[in-house]
Amino acid sequence: MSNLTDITPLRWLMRNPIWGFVVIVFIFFSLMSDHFFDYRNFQNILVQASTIGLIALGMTLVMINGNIDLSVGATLALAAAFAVDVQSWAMFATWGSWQILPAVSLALLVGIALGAFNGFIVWKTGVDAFIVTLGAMLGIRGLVFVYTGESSFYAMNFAYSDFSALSVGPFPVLALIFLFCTLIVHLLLSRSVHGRNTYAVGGNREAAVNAGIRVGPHMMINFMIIGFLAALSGVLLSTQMGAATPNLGRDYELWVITAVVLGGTKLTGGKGDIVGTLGGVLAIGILRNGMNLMQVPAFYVYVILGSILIAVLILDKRFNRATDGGLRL
Amino acid sequence: DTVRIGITQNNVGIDSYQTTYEQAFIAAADANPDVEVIVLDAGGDVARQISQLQDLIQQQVDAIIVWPTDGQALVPAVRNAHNAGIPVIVTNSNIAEAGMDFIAAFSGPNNVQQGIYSAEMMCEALDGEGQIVQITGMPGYTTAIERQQGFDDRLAEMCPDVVQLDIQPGDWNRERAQRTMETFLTRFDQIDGVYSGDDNMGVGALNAALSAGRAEGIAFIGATNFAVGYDAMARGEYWGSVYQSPVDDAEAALQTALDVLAGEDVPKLNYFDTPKITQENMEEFDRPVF
Amino acid sequence: MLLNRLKAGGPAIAKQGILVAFILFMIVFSLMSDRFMTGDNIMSVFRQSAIIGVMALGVTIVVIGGNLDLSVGSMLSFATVLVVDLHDKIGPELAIPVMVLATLCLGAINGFLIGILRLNSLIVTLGMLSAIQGLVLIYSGGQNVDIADQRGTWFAFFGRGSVFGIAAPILIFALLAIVFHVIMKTMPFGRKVYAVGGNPTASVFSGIPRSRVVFMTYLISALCVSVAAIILGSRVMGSQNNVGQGYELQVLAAVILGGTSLLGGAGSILKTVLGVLMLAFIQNGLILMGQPYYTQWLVTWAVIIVAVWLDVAAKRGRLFSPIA
Amino acid sequence: MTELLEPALRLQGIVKTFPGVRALDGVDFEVMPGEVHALLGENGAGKSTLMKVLAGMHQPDEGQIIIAGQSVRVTNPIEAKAQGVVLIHQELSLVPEMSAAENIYLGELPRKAFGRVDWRTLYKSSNAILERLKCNFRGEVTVVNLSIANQQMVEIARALTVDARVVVFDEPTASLTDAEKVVLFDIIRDLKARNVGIVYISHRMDEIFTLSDRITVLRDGSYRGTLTTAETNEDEVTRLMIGRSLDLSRDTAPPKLGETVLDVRDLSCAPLFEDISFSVRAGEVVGFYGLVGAGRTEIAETLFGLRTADQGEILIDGVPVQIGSPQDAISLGISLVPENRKEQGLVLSMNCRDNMTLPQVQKLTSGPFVSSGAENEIFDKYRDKLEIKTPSWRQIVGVLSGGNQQKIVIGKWLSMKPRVLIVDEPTRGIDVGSKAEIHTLLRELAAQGYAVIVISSEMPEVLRVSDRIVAMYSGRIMREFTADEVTEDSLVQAISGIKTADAA
Ligand SMILES: Nc1ncnc2c1ncn2[C@@H]1O[C@H](COP(=O)(O)OP(=O)(O)OP(=O)(O)O)[C@@H](O)[C@H]1O
Ligand SMILES: Nc1ncnc2c1ncn2[C@@H]1O[C@H](COP(=O)(O)OP(=O)(O)OP(=O)(O)O)[C@@H](O)[C@H]1O
Ligand SMILES: [Mg+2]
Ligand SMILES: [Mg+2]
Repeated sequence: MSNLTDITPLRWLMRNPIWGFVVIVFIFFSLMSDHFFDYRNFQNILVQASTIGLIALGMTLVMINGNIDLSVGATLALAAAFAVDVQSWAMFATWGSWQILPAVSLALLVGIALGAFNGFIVWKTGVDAFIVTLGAMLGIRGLVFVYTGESSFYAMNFAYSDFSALSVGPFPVLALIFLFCTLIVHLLLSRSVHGRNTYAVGGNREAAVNAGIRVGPHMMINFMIIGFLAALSGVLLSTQMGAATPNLGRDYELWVITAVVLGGTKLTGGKGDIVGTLGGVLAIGILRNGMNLMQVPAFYVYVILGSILIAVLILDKRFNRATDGGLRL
Repeated sequence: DTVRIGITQNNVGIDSYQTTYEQAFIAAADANPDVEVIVLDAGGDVARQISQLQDLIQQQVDAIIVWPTDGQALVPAVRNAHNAGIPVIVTNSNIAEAGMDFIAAFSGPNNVQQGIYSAEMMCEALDGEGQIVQITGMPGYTTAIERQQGFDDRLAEMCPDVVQLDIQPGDWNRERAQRTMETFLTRFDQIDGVYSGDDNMGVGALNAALSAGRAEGIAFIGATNFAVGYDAMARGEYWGSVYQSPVDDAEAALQTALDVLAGEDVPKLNYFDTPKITQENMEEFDRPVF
Repeated sequence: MLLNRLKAGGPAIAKQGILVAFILFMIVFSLMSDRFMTGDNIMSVFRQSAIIGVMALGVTIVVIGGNLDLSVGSMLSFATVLVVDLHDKIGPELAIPVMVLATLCLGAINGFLIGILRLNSLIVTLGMLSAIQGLVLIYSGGQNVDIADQRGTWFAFFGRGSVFGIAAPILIFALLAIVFHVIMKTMPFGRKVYAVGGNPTASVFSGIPRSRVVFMTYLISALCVSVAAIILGSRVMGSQNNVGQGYELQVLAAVILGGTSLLGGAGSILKTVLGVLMLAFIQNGLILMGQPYYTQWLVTWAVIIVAVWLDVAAKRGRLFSPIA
Repeated sequence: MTELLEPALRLQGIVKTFPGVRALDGVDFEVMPGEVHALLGENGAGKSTLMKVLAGMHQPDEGQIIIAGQSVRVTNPIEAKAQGVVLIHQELSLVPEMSAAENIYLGELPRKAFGRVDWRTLYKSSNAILERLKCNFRGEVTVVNLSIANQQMVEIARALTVDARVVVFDEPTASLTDAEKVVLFDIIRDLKARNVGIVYISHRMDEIFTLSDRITVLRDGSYRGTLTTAETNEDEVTRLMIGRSLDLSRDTAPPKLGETVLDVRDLSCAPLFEDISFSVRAGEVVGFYGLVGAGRTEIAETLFGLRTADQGEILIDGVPVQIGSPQDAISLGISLVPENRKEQGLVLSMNCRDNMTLPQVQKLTSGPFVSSGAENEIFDKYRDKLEIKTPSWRQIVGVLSGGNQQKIVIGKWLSMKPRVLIVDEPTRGIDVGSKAEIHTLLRELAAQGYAVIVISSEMPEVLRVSDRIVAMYSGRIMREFTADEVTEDSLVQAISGIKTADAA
């Protein structure tokens, strides 16, 4: 943000080691797999990364705020269920493909509402967001099962699932939506008053209160944004499947948090950016895709992903020494 | 010349069945010099399975075998493969009705039929009368849903005097099933039969009943005969199950794919036989390897 | 009435938001099901909660020390698979110590990365969660493991045995809870964990070996996991590769319900026991009422929020958060 | 000065209670336009609380706020600002990862369309303010990279963002250097000339008497009276504040010096400090004086095993020692009362007793258990000795007032019975009464045979307690003075880096 002028590419890379890592795995898989370096594969990577990626954008805001949201996977599933189910409601029977519109709108509203609910609880009760959303993660999943009655919904209308196959020139629509949202959230965070206040609230909540920032509603807005993005991600995922399943999005919260932290956002708040998050999302996407292409046995995939996560953390520590002024603490 | 076949499985490692399936599949492929396989695992996540299908399409394999994490949600992805000219063989649990047009063939057991078998065994064990409980697999997964469906429908039809007291999930987890059964035992003074979505959970339920000293009067019926279930049957504690061999399952899938690629006229649905196994006829079967 | 008391600072009991929530909740359940408050049922719930409970004791100590441990779930899978598999290979008397040592090694890795290298505990243990899950699968080749002779082994005692009519898992859980409570409240080590969790910098300035203390908390957590694995392996007489999957969140939920602050420096072992029991009673009570599993999840959602809210409200002396 | 004007602000009968504490008990207070009104009181008297009520951060239980003749309700800081009331906080209230400019305008960043930040206006106006404050940094820098003093200046810059009616400074000089103090006082006089009412809170009497027009004294949350500065003196104010006079004389009895306990030779830790040599004898108080950033704290930290020196030797009782950790230092009999009590000194969530016995908890055992009796004994002894005001040992340290917290830290290290006691800024933010007590205590300790090192940025403090004074500038020792030879002028010269012929 400040002193942009004296940042050399090397120094930038030191501060964002994740992008160095992205480059390394990119080169590695290009050399190791015949199928990796291919623009259609890049499309795949972007589309696949968009699911986690969209939520990660919202998580970046929430985490810079000093909060966390563990309920995103369940929110995604509920939104997907609404997006698919509402299309077949009798009242929209005559709408043709327009029936998709109220369905998607309702799904997104559900996401926003759940986010608002989480945010409101965090604001009013003062209970830690980790706890509130840990509860919500269970509860919203329960709602999914209540709503779907355990089974999957599928879209009668193939127009819905064809949407995911659309592309504009060489770019798949899903990837474009993701990149567009990335740009918007990036601008929001770095240029808007709300975005700057996000850093303020996370960096020093007391100072933010003292400065008259209405911390409660502010946090609630960020929870609504992540609710919206999780729902959007669910809608897009359901277009890829033409269906919604009740177990959709299990464990996604952990992957999202991983991507965001890999991107340099601090769990304690006040620090992080979208550029880093994008790097974290791509790193995971490329690793997943590359390991598929290289046929790494499933059992080893767990070990490799876990170890890389820790390795990146160690690298980050090396480059960004904690600011304890050389004190041995 | 060699054919390249990609397979994406449901969730290897979650239980021995799937692991044994994978090993048998790789062994069968290795035995055939003309086959090269790409083995992937979706870890139970539909979205990841869809990505894997995309990756396989992008690698232009000759055929794709898929063990659906969810029969409904995979339809568009299977359709993509179909449109890309790659034949798709569905294995183990079937894809939804809407996707049948896009697959070359299905090979696997019939989970609904298995539920029906279990219901029939239950009626037989209880002489058409009694109170039972059911412990299902992980909620929301096709195999669990289909078995429950087959069981519930057939039970109601065949012996309406058998009352189902409650149905709770055991998540394919023996300890979880054991806990659920313990609570059932507290709640119901009279339990005559237990149906579990697989033997792993069935043995958990049996454990609970044994500890409570109430195993004597209860008929335990499961599905997917596991070695522990087989042994319990041999001890006379376990009434019956459905015998399903992952090795047959895997070999059938590979063979179906090869037949499709060879241009043979393959029927859409290829069920392999999953017979009832009970204390009486168990000698006819080998002890499961898992 | 409760609220007025809360506002007034109130009697000691009102400060114990969790205890109040627990009692309210037990009363409601007793009214809803006549099987609930029976000796058998209570014993059964105690026994069932021992596995999660023992793990929660260790995690409570980690959390008081200012960190998190999400790796306990796959560590439990690891330990259970190992002890059950080795049981038939080298006998229980060797299998148990080998498994405990191996599990402690995993704890030591956590402790090294978090205590000594000072990496973020959430992410490290998340990475370990995944890596250990892989290790288990590689070790077992993805196969279930079972103990062949289920009747003849003394290993059965830990999960199925009893002493004076009290089930062994309950005894083990109770014993560990008391031991750790005593350690945390009355021994120098406990004091140090609270200090390090409360303010790591000030602890170092007071000559407390912060790295070593954090390292030890992870060893304790691993030790608890290995005890839980013995109970689990013995109770089930077999193991799956993913037995512990999802346990990390249940354990954490129990610790949080017990009022332990995620910020570190505050919390109590005995209240964690309350949290564990509360979660177990929710599951049990709702099944007794014949509710489907998703109702459990919804109720758990509400209970977690309300109970922790009461606790937080009692501590700050007002119901709603003062932030605007 | 007190012309017959409408007061800029008036507080009437303000009552504010916190659970268990009646922080303000019917306080009246007023500020005239163009007046500097000092607010005085012991630690915990309620000064900050009163100002927070004024700034909308706390709602009073009773009483009213009258601004320009109108009774107003301020429910949040933005409303207060809109009324022209600006509060400069006692504790730094900055967001470390944001730029100075954003911090100055925190909560009311200039906007363009679509909620975008108007960066150009932001930087332009904040740089103008920083220039007015003669700061040598610009609005673009990130706050973490600023020194504590400069961070304080950013905090102060907030006062200049609006046309204020009343500006409250809550202990603004606690971490400013003399040069910046001069600028601050100029700013205050400038505001005053523009008819702004100023509330000035400080524990430093000299500042109060140079700056203020009137003085209001609080004690235990209640109003004690208002004095006109020109018509009163320090003694009267002190008596109003603490109920007695202070004996500020120094005991002149020559110290009974023992052997050399601590001997430091050519210790370096570049670039923080270099070639540091000094020694301390039993029974002696050595003062370290210098500007903030002179490297004194770092020397203390090195002696306490928290930093590794590049070179040099440390001798205790003439024996060279290696100090690799605080545990080593403690076992050698070194104690350090750190500079920042909240971050380094105390575990705020722990109770008073446990904090005090923390370094020796491993030893205070009977069997494997911590001995409650032994702990209470230590706590009771130092509570009485240091006159710590707390209802019981169970009280959480975080809710004590600053002075009492500091005494807990001092008690903690005294109870270790150290050979060498190092105290770093022992009286920062502490009221005059407690300060005098701490000074007396340090003298007594020396008399009992301790070797004491006092690091301080306050000249009167160093002059009052030290037998010898080491003057530091920029990581080096400039000169050593004995108590007899030191003069204020020579000391100021030494710490400003001006070498004199007879430098040490
Ligand atoms: N938020 C709070 N909750 C509870 N008690 C509080 C709170 N804020 C202040 N107090 C108490 O109110 C009293 C007055 O505190 P205040 O901070 O106003 O003192 P002060 O005069 O500014 O002291 P100092 O000179 O040390 O800054 C103290 O006893 C303090 O412990
Ligand atoms: N350039 C700087 N950037 C950030 N913080 C600084 C800087 N210089 C000094 N400080 C902070 O100011 C405080 C005092 O500085 P330091 O310890 O270096 O000098 P000192 O001589 O001990 O000063 P004093 O004891 O008077 O505070 C420390 O807490 C340190 O963190
Ligand atoms: Mg104050
Ligand atoms: Mg200092």
